[in-house]
Amino acid sequence: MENPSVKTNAPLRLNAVGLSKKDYDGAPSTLCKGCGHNSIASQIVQVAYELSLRPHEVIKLSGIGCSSKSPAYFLGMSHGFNALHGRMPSVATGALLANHTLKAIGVSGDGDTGSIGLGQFKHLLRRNLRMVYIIENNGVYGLTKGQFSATAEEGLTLKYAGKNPFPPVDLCMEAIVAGCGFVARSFAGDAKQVRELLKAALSHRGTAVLDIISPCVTFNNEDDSPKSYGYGTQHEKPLHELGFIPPAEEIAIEPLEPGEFRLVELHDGSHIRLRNLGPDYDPTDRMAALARLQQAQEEGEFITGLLYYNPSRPSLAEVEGLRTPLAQLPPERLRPSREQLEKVLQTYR
Amino acid sequence: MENPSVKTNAPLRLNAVGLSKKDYDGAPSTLCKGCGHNSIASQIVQVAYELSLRPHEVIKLSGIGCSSKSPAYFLGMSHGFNALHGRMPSVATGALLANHTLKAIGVSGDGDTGSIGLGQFKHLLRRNLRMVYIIENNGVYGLTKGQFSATAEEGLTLKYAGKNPFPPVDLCMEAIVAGCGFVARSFAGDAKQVRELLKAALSHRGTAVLDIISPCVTFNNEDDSPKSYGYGTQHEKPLHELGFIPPAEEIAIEPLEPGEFRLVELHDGSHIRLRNLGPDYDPTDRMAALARLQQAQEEGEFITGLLYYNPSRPSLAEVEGLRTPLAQLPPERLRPSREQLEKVLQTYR
Amino acid sequence: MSVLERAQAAPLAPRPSVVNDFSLVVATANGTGSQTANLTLLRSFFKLGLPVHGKNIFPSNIQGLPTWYHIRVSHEGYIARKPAEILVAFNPATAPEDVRALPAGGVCLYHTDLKGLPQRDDLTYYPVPAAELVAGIEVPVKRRPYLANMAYVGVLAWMLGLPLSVIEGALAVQFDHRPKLVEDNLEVVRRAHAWASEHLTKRDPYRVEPMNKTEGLILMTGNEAGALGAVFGGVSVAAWYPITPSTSFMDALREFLSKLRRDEEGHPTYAIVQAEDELAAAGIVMGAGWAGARALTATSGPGLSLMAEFVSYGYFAEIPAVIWDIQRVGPSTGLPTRTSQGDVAFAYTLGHGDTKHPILLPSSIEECFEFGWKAFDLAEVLQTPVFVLSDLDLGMNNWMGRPFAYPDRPMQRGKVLGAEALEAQGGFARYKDVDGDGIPYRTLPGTPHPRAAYFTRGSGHNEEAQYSERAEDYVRIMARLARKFETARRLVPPPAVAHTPGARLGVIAYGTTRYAIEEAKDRLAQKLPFSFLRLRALPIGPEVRDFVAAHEQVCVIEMNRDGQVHGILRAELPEFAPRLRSVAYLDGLPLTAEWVMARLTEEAQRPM
Amino acid sequence: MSVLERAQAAPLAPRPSVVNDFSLVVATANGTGSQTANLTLLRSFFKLGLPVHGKNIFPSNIQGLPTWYHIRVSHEGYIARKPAEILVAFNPATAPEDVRALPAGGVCLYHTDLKGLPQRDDLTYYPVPAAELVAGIEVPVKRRPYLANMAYVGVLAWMLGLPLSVIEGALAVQFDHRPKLVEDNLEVVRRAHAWASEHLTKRDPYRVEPMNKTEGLILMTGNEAGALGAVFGGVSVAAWYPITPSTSFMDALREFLSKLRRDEEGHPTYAIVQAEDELAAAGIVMGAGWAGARALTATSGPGLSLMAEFVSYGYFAEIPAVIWDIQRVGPSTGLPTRTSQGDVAFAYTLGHGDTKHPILLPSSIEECFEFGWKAFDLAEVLQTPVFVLSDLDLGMNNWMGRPFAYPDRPMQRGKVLGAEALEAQGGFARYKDVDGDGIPYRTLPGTPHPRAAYFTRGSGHNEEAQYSERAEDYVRIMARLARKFETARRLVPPPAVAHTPGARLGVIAYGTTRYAIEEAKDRLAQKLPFSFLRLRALPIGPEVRDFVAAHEQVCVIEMNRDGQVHGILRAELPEFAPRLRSVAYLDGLPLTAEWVMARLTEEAQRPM
Ligand SMILES: Cc1ncc(C[n+]2csc(CCOP(=O)(O)OP(=O)(O)O)c2C)c(N)n1
Ligand SMILES: Cc1ncc(C[n+]2csc(CCOP(=O)(O)OP(=O)(O)O)c2C)c(N)n1
Ligand code: SF4
Ligand code: SF4
Ligand SMILES: [Mg+2]
Ligand SMILES: [Mg+2]
Repeated sequence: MENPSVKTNAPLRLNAVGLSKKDYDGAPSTLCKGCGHNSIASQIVQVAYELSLRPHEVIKLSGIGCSSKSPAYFLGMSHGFNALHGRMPSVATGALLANHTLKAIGVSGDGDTGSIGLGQFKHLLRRNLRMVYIIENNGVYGLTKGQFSATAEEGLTLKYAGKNPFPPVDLCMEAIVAGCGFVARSFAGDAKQVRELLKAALSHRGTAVLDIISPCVTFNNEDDSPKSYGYGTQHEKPLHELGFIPPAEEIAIEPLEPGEFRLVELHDGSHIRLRNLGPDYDPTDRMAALARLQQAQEEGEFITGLLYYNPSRPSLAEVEGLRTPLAQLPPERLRPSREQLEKVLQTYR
Repeated sequence: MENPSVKTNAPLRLNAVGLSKKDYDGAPSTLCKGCGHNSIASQIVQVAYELSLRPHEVIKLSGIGCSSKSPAYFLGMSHGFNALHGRMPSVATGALLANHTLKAIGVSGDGDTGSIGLGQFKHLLRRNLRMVYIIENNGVYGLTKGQFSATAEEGLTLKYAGKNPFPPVDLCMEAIVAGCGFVARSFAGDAKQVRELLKAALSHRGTAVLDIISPCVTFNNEDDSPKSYGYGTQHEKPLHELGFIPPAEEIAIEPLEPGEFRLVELHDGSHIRLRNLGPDYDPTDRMAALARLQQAQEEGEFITGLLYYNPSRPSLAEVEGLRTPLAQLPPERLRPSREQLEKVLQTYR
Repeated sequence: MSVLERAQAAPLAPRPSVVNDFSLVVATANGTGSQTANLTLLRSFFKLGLPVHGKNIFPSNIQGLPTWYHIRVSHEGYIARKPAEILVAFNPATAPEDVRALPAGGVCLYHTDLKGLPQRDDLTYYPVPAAELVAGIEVPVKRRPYLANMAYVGVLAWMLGLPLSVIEGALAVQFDHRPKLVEDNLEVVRRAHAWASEHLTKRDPYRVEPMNKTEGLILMTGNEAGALGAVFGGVSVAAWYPITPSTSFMDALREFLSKLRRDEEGHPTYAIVQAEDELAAAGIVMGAGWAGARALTATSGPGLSLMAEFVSYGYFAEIPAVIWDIQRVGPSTGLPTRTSQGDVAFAYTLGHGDTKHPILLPSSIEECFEFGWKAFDLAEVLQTPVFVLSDLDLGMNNWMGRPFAYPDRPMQRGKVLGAEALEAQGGFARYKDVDGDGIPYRTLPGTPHPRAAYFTRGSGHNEEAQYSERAEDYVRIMARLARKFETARRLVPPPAVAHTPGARLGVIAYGTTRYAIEEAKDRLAQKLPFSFLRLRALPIGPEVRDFVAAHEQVCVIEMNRDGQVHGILRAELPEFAPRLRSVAYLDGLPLTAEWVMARLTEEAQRPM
Repeated sequence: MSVLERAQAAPLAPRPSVVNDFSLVVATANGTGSQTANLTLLRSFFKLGLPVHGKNIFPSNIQGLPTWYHIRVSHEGYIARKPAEILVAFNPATAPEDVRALPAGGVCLYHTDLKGLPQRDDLTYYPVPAAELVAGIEVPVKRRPYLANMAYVGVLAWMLGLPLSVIEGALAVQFDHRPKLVEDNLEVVRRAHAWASEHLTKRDPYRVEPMNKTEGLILMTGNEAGALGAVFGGVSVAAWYPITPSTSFMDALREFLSKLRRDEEGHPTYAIVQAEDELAAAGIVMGAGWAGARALTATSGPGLSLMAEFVSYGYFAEIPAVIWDIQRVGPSTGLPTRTSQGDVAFAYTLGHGDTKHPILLPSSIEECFEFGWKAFDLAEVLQTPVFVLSDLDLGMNNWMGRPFAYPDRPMQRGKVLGAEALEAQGGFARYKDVDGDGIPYRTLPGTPHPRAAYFTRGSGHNEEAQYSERAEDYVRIMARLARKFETARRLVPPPAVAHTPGARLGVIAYGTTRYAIEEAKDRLAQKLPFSFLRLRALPIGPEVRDFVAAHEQVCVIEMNRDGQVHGILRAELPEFAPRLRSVAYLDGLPLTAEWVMARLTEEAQRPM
């Protein structure tokens, strides 16, 4: 069982739309054992079940990467679109223009969003397309085997990639500056917070960005100790594939209390510093959110929780004035009449 | 004469490298009369002359757009590279890796940088390539005739483009968040400030971004009055080209004093609100710069001056540890020896 | 007025009048407002019943560079480009060259402010004192140069015998019947006409007479026609990034949609998005097509390059999409305001890996309209990206045409399974060839059935749309896609064939080269008779093979450097490859009948 | 151990031994560390002097999906893929299918934990109790499964008679002579060998004997060889975006450069940038090439699509650039870890408008190295983007090869004018054909001369590099570019031709299909003799025409669906189009000699 945090649910209890939790499962994951992305997929399943989402009203979208494979691993009864690397935002835009009544859950990676896809990401936010946009952020390119992504910490040293000389792109800051009205950060292992944020995100009016730290058990690994996977491969000539990936468990932590600080140990023995936003944090102040992010960056920790919230901007579908989903218009509403053609042509004589 | 602000210079006085101001001219501009971009080109010529730049040590780069045509209109004795739409940053990166001792002046537009080129722009700043990056910002796509660019004000109504429903991308905010260490805003008509900022930018260690408001006399035109160009075209069927563009002068204003606020009238009678950053503004505080920009946005005005300055980050060439320009390495330093090949092959036996 | 006097002194042999048959060019700088005057002229000839066509040869900037507006009037109905016989010289920068380019016997109307115009004995010169003629009109000073263009309209009207009432009618259309604007402009025309009648003596042979050859016809640009066709094809999502010469396609689309596609309460039943670039535009179209809306984008060469990755996706994941490429001159930024057929081969197999795409090749506004709606049927029936390759000449210029035929069949939405069908058949396999035509079934997101969902991906998949790296699965999917392309071969519009009995020479072409070829065909009817097959789509069907088989030599005429369709035909018709000759040329200007005649004559003389 | 017992009971006719001639596949899941064991095996055979080659058929994920490592040992030197005769079944997910795929007489070594293995009477089964064999070794528990792979190495050593000393040598190379790692691994091998000797009885015919066929040879991947070639070609700027299977090219490049290209003080004389995407990678290469550095990028299909716009720019603005495309299976994301030759046609004319690019087609590590440096000479001499199209099979697998020949000529930097030359000739025209070969002169930024500068653009320009929309200027530039491509035709590496006297059949191919074809050629020498022309580059030269002319039928064999090069050859050799047959197939796996033989035999029987 991959999802320790959801073990407690009796699998066959039915929700309000008559579905069991199993009905929200996807195909078996082909990600590494212990990958943070799997934890997130589990929480999506759990939340969809708890919220009694109708699977056919949901679409799942992604780019390319380990993270972007995830949509295959949840909500098997929802349509899915595994797009091109970095281009999920545009595909989502098209899909939701065609049918703006669908609930869209997008899953991307830090490479997918922060490198090749940064432009589309920013413009998606500018248009405020109504969707949940999850970034499974591990600071590396998992699928292409361990290069730094644009969110990697400056100065971080990884075995494959060497030392990262560039400052990280903070995708929460980017989202806030781009005008996003729902920006949150969490940690894949904090199942409870991930679920709470997912639920809130699903009811947001526009794009809701969840930047979820999701450790890559395989590559985000700076430890040279024998207990890291590196032991077997570091001294070998480059191989096609990572020689050996020791089995690992997904990291699960006790939920952080509001305001709590915690040092969480990752698979390789390194630590990540998490701080839950305090109860007195005001997520409606854009500048304060940016300042808080900068402070956290300076202090080398990640703040988790809802960083910025502002539901005032209309979504793209609202701006476009859409009513009946365009994909459901009957032929007679799609093709104007013979008379209308005549009338138009009249003005060209 | 297109450049009213430089009329006072005796054309044949020679500078420290023995060149007259004319030696820094480019080809005659093919932009519209009165276009703000022409004013900026003039100031580049002036500054290059005043700083006694050696033209062969300068390269000019651009993307595609009216703005991006500018490099043809200044510094005719410098190599120029008019790249693809939105892709000047990558070309500049390559050119300056090949020869990091060149001084690079890049000219882009708001569409070129803020729409198609946003990703490259952000990643350029992340790498901190040493160059001056000028955005000739008019809020529209000039060359393709008047569509809104991503920097257009929300709610702005233009004759061609209708009403803009999306919030503007503030390229200065974007630059600051991306880690840029030199971010300034100015107004094309404020020749003195443009020159001062250009000079400072040329000596910055990394990327220096100048976001210069540069009114498009032809399309940034929301006035329906007969004195606007719209008179002749608004009621016509769409044509290939803009029917008629009345001759106009480039806007030139008296330089704003530190802290001064000014309402400047544009060609069509609309106004732009400029505020020069006060003498007590501290450009080294990143968050304060963001807050100041947000405040200006809320107040519907543009603040001009050096918004953010932080020379601490090394440039890309420094990070890469470059010494002799790579393009100037002699063959014997490019091709390792026969013995070195032998030695490498030895390890593959 | 020294020019005038000298020109008057030139000895010109008296010539018979030339009625309704001339080509005229107005040379100005852009941004001077001459387009209004030019379109007024075009429309006047049209209203007079003369077959006419206008081409704008304009620069890639906004103000101040040379622009030439070509008008061809031909009682025989020929509308291909023809070098000008009558010149309106209003641009000092090009006037010398423009005058030199006139043929003997030509006419030059010139702005009296022009200095140093070349003097030729074999031309007729008429001055146009434009500035003086607008001097008294009540408009702001700044707008005078704009109105001044109407002065040449007036002088031309005098010269050609074009009735002022016709011009008035044209101006009314041009200015959407706004009295003040019509009046201001007409006033200048009148003054110019009066001035010319008084001061000038007609010494040239050209004149117009009413005909009835445009009755019932319309005058429209190809981009407008294509956009209108798309509207009648039910387009619901459009995404694009501005690029010349596709921009006016989207402008027209927006305009038509806003009029024709609103619900009872006035809400739009469509969405148009100006994307941040062409990659995003392509992605939006893919997403929308996948979700069941008819979606299109319009672009030109550079945008096409940027869409390559998504098109490869659309091919493999089988997503309907319509992509208009209004071709301009490449490579790269090239000549953005000049016409070409330079993207055909690139579009045909756009994207990495083995890909093939149907391409529609309109040659007229009628076909722009027709392909405008048919492209959606094809895309949805075939579940694949479909290209429409127009060009700048067709897209941005005004062409005569018959009023468009209303679509003659209901929309074909292809194999889409709804909840009932799924219930009945107990599910479906997204990528399975159930019917043997290579076309699988799909469902739309939102379909209320537990077995409706499937997973779309650009990576390897089996017939059940599951991820697969198995060689057999890949081969099966790819073989089916190849089969689907054979189905496309049968579904795309067949070529238009004009067989000339006994002709040994055949010509194959597509798009707007047809006009020069059709004119050449008539003119060569005796000397070098040839048959003409006009491709209206790729892939080719059996008609093309038959045509090639029936002729000893077949010249493929196209407006690109490398003979792109010629290359495709050679590869697809290997048994006839030796007889397929490439007659390709691209300089950014539409072909002339003269060029076609010369080149065909040359080819016919070359040994087989 | 029920499997074992039952297998032992099977009646297997005694067979003569098969020495140094077998194919072996190790089936595991990825992420289990089997690659070390597999490479150790490969290297052991190599060190024993046997012609050998290994192919990894791996999945597009990181952990847990099926991986097959194929090793072919052939005393005759054949290294094409051949279906496995010996299977090491270590992956429960695929074991049933893997076993079923074995030919009669095959051998199956299986992990003793496997359940439900199919029982076949015609196979020999040997168990490998991997878990037990590592039980006592002193390593962390988590690493046991990793070491366990060495168990099958030990059992195979026993079975084949592979000396342990040879394995020790291979392990030393594999682990860069780290004693502890070598020892840990060797210990498992030893134990497994001892266990097998004690418990198993050899009943299969396969064994190895030392030879001297690999003496002096090296073993390297194509990506390493290409990267090394680039280093000896003087590469100074490299930019890329990670994508399988090109990533290991850049990894190797970084490694080689950091060793071979530092100045006296240890500073790098090169720069490598991981770009944000392939558009940026292409832009960086263009900028660097323009500024005078030898620059390259490496990518695969999706990246190639994204580079289309820049490549069109590079063609038109004439900028040297080297682009390696390590081909994987498209369209779209396709099968990212499978091999193909599916991008050739796309690359050949990549970009909108009329474009053509030289393409080098390496087939071996020697050619990867050679083209690695030659590509730069070509790119700078021709001032244009040059492609090297390798593939996943060549790029990521280890191949035997002769030690690379040091470049046999000084670097050719092309027509670059320095300050002195400019002074002497008083300037230059950037885009003028001075020498008649279509190649103009250029200057580099930073050249200290007032007339050095010129303006580079993708828009229309004249010979002086000034902006121009004039038809004549455009035609002149484009005609010169076409001429330049004819020069390229003469400069690219000529094909390798093996004429078989009297053969009526000719085969044309390129890249890694050569191995299956060469094997097929030998085997068909009597039944269906054929000549073989291996293209090493596009465009083709006169040798190809001569070859086609000399054979009645010519089959173009390639690993794609649509016969891409076949299409190019038909279009370029129209007079011979009818005799050019396409023999194309792509399923992601390298071709086998059997397939080639079957297909050629089939084609030879089809009427012309
Ligand atoms: C156009 C293109 N370029 C490159 C790739 C190769 N590629 C696949 S996934 C990936 C990076 C994924 O990183 P990230 O988004 O962080 O996802 P992760 O695997 O870390 O979850 C890359 C570069 C691709 N598929 N397409
Ligand atoms: C790939 C591509 N798409 C579209 C275009 C068309 N295009 C040329 S300039 C331009 C916009 C320019 O706007 P901006 O950068 O703001 O410059 P301005 O003209 O306003 O100075 C566009 C869309 C192009 N050249 N290339
Ligand atoms: S490589 Fe990293 S990101 Fe990819 S599946 Fe494995 S643990 Fe997850
Ligand atoms: S259109 Fe606008 S931006 Fe372009 S040149 Fe004219 S004034 Fe300048
Ligand atoms: Mg990642
Ligand atoms: Mg602009």
